[in-house]
Amino acid sequence: MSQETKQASSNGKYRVLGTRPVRHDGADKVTGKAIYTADVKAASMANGFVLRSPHAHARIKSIDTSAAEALDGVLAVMTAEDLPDVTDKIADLGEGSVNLAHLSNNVLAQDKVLYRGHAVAAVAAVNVHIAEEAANLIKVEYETLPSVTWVLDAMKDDAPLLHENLYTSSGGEKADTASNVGVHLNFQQGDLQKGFEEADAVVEREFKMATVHQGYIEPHAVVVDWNHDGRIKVWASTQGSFTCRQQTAEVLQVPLSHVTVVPCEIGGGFGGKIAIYLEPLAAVLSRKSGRPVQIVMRRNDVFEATGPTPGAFVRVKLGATKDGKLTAGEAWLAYESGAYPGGMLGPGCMCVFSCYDIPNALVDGYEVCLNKPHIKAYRAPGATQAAFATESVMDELAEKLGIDILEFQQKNAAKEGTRRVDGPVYPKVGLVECLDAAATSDHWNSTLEGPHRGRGIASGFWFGCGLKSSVVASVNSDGTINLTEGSTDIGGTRTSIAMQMAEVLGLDAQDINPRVVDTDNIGYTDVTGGSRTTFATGMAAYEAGLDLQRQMTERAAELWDCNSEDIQIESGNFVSSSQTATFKELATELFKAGEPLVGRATVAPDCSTNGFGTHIVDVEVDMDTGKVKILRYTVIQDAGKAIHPSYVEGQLQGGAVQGIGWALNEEYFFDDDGEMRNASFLDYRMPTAYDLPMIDTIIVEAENPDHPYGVRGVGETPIIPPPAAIANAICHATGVRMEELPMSPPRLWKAIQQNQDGN
Amino acid sequence: MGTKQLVSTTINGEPSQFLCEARQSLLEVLRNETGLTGCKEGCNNGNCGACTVMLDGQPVNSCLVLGLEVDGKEIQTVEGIAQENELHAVQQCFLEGAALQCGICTPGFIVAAKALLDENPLASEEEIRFQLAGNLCRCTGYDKIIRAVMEAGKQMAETTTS
Amino acid sequence: MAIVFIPSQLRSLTKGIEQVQLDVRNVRQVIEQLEDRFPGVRERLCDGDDLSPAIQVCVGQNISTRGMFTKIEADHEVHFLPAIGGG
Amino acid sequence: MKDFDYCAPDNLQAATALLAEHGDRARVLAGGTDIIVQLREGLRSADCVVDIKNIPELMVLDYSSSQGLTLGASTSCHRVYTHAELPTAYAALVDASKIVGGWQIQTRASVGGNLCNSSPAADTIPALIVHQASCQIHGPDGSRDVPVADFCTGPGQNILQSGELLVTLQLPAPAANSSSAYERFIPRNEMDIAVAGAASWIQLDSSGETIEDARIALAAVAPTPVLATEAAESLRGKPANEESFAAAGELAKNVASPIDDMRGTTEYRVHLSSVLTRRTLARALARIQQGQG
Repeated sequence: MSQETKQASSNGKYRVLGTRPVRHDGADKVTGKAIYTADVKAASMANGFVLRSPHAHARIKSIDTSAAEALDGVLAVMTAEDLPDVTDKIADLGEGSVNLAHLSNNVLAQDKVLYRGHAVAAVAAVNVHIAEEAANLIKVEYETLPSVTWVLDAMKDDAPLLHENLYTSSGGEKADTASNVGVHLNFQQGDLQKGFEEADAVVEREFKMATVHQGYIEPHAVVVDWNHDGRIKVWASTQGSFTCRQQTAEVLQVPLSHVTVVPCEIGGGFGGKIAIYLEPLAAVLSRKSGRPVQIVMRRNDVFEATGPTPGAFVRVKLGATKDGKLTAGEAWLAYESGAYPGGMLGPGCMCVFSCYDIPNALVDGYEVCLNKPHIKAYRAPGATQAAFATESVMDELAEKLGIDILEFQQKNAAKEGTRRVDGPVYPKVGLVECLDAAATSDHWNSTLEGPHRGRGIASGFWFGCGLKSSVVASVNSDGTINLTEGSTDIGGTRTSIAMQMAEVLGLDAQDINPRVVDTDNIGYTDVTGGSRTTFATGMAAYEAGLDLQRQMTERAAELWDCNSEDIQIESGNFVSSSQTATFKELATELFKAGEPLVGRATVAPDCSTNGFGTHIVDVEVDMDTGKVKILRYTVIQDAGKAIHPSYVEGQLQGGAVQGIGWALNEEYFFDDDGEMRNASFLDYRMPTAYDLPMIDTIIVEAENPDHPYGVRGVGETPIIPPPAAIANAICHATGVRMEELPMSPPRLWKAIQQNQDGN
Repeated sequence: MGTKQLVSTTINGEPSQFLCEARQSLLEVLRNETGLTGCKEGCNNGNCGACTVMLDGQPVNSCLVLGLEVDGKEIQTVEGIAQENELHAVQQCFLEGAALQCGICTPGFIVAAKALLDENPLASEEEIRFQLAGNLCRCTGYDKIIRAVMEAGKQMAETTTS
Repeated sequence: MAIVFIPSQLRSLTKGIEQVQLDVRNVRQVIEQLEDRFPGVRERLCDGDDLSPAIQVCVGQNISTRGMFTKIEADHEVHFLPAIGGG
Repeated sequence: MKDFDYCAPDNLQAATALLAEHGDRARVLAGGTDIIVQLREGLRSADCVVDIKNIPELMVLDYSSSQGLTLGASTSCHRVYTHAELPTAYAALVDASKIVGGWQIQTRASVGGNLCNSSPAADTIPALIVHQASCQIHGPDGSRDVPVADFCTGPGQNILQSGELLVTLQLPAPAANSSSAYERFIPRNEMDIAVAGAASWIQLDSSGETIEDARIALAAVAPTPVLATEAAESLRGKPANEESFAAAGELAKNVASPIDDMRGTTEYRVHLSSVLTRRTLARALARIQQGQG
């Protein structure tokens, strides 16, 4: 087994932060008691099934549901006609926004289906088998249309047009002819021509990346009860109960206060469980049948109709002087957005050069509709594709200049004061610290021997956001606390949030009882996404702790007959000249002496948490088959402050392994008719335990000035460097520089053959 | 509608009877007829292991077993692994080792890992990775799962030898 | 005075000017003053009375969630960036 | 999925009677790891599913070094690879049984079921072929024996007639100085369908230096598993070394006529058939030399 995991900084100044308590919801999850949405059972609950398009692009000429309605056991059947007609309204979902007409259309196709798997009708029956039988009795007449599934093809003038009314927006200026290109972005900095003239070496390459899926193990699921008083209760598998509530209400055109979303335990999301798919269907079926309706997506439908994240084409050109200073960078990106406009091009363009100080730069980006599911976020959405290109070119440029790649990165690393090509200047960030930690790591300093083995390194950046969070802390008579919050817990955030409240109040993590509650029982809270939950909801928990201390100080002053100014808080204890009490002691006293104590806080921090990471990987390539073995892997990342190191490590390891899957095997494989041929876990090929070594982690702690404990978001950055790090390692093992993801065995073997023929 | 037949079986040591149609999988009847929702549906075609249960002492994907097949057989699910007031070593090590994030794959891993360690508590990292390849996890990258299983095996070996 | 950076795709409206110094207290005033000097800017950046959902504003070093109401201090930089959806 | 009748007869006659009665509307359920998925996904349909795991003959696993192996058609892969003697007696079959799906699949999936599913990519079929296994088939008109090599007729198709049931597989006793190996290529290390597969069996002469006899069979490079006869014959009398194995690998390509699909290109699969042939021959030799022959 490989080396034990390390944590860079000491933990001296905290009692609770940096320790590794057992998560509050842990026992439920190892005994099978935790309730996920598919586990919800409501009285007389019916089961739904969704009929989906067998075509990638077609006009719906007619839908005949009569045979389905006639089947014994069927309770309700619906088509798009049962959904209200929503205007071209944009709904702000906190993290990102969505065009409601597109959202409604994606939930259930109206006149056209835009991808294979696009929902066209839904059935509720007494059990799921009858619902499926009934759905198969629905007759849909299609007029098939030509389809397109590769981004560069979809940009051509003669490409099949998905939306007759889509006009390219260039910085808000609309094009005058319709096309599949929804957005054109452009960033410029300095003087590009001058920059390349100053360069002693220039490298330019083009890269292709396949569409990939988030791959959460829990299929999308929902239970909806449309009550007879018009109130709608939704049990959902969602990253954000409030955004789920808003989308559901907007698509159904009902008031927000009529919809309650109960966030169940959620079996993974990674960005793919922010948009709604099934909620309005189950709702309408519930209204029509008068029963609660549960719908659980089939796995192949999860692949064919949800997610994925963009396939892309990226060209990157970098120039540097012989002493290793980058002088210019140029990038051209084309990202697919799937069936509808609105994808991940923005962050792709903002991240393509975000790790480096590049004085002269030009970034041009295009976002393109084609016949695939509408693109969704996937862990640092858009950044991985961009980094694959840039970090590959960086490695090649370092080779060309004869400079060590790590030294080359260190020379040009973004730091406080560096201006990104999209404009903003970085505050204190931790890339330099990550690179220094890499330089001194056991891994980087170990020797790698043996034939066809190579080592690669790459870095990545993700913004991490703040957004809105609310928490309420009710103090019990024994001084323990019930902490209610709105952030769905996908990976241990109940605990990382509770620990921040425990720290400020001088309590233990187990003294706090964190509960994720429904949208009727807590203030607005944005999605568990954008690497924000431990940062922002944790900040709210800290603030709620301060709120309690303020209230208790006032009350203690009465109790102790002194001025509240004379009471100091020292490591959670309340101290006056004559008295000292711990939080628990004082809370117990105050419970006897009057009003119950309830603390609250809402936050909306305006900042990015700026997460940088650097990955090192050793590979061995089977030259006969093109198969890559990961021999050793180390993730180095700036966490600002690791609240619960085990779960920080878990984020780094999990993200890295998703990146490894993306690099080596994962891809949407389409046939000529736009049908996905590998819509199963068997053929989509996510990594299994047997494909991997241990994933070492080094947590760097360059404190975030915008958080009381210095926390940075960590969830997303770890998926960014792996494809480039692995590509660089493969190049050093074989001499072949891969320009396409995934670097699957047939593809790598072919490239090795061509390279050998070339020599 | 399909006709239902009575199935008599033993689940987690207790005699249990349920009615089911021929087309219903063991996964479906465990979840819908007996209320044991600990086994999860991840793919419903045998590729993810989230629905792993023990059938007559062998791990199976319950989505690939018909409910009617288990008449007269013994089933153990994740709900039957903990003792009255004590978690099994595998469960405890998963908690202490932070070997779960979203937790949807955890029941399948717990059942498969226990089965593996009951046969071979001191299995090597390589053996554990091979034996658990039928259980997919998308959150953890497996590192902490493998460490937790190895630690649990160590503890199980100690308690059996002492 | 705050330094407002003109997005490259709007520089056709500013005759190539890349940044302007404005005496402003919030983003709404930025939009108003830009529109006065460079007619057409508002339409490109805004959707009705709000910033366009495709746009987020960065003031100083912080991406803001407060849109038009975002406060601006002297010497702050103001950037208009594409909106982001995260995972 | 549509509902169906489920029957679990406890004797051959009852089973074949049911199969005859329902004809192609009947489906046999052994481990269920293929048929349940196919029924659920609408790739096959049935009015009657006949569970054959209660029939004693189909659950036997009877081995003796003199008589060879009698393997009931429903015996699980797990029972095969956990058997004390089979790993040395029938190494290729054990190699293959170990990698049919994951552990949870192997406890249910049977070698007979893998054969009757008749996928071109089936892992156990090339192994059965190089072990010269034969099928004992029971039907309305009595029993017949057919070599496994002649069993499959196309993707998902085989020689079983309506009402017929595969009862046992008979593997002849292992010959002296011989061993075998099966390897497949998959992009992952487990849980995958073979892009290509090869089973090799070799027997050395008394000197232990020269190849006396060899058999090679390939998976996933043709509509059915195929014998690479030319490649195998080329080894007779040759020294047992990498050079001979590489030459045989090249000849093995001649029987490969694979399709292009998401699992691999034609060119790649043809190439893999030589690589896997070479590697399995080398592994079989190593096993003989380690006294596992």
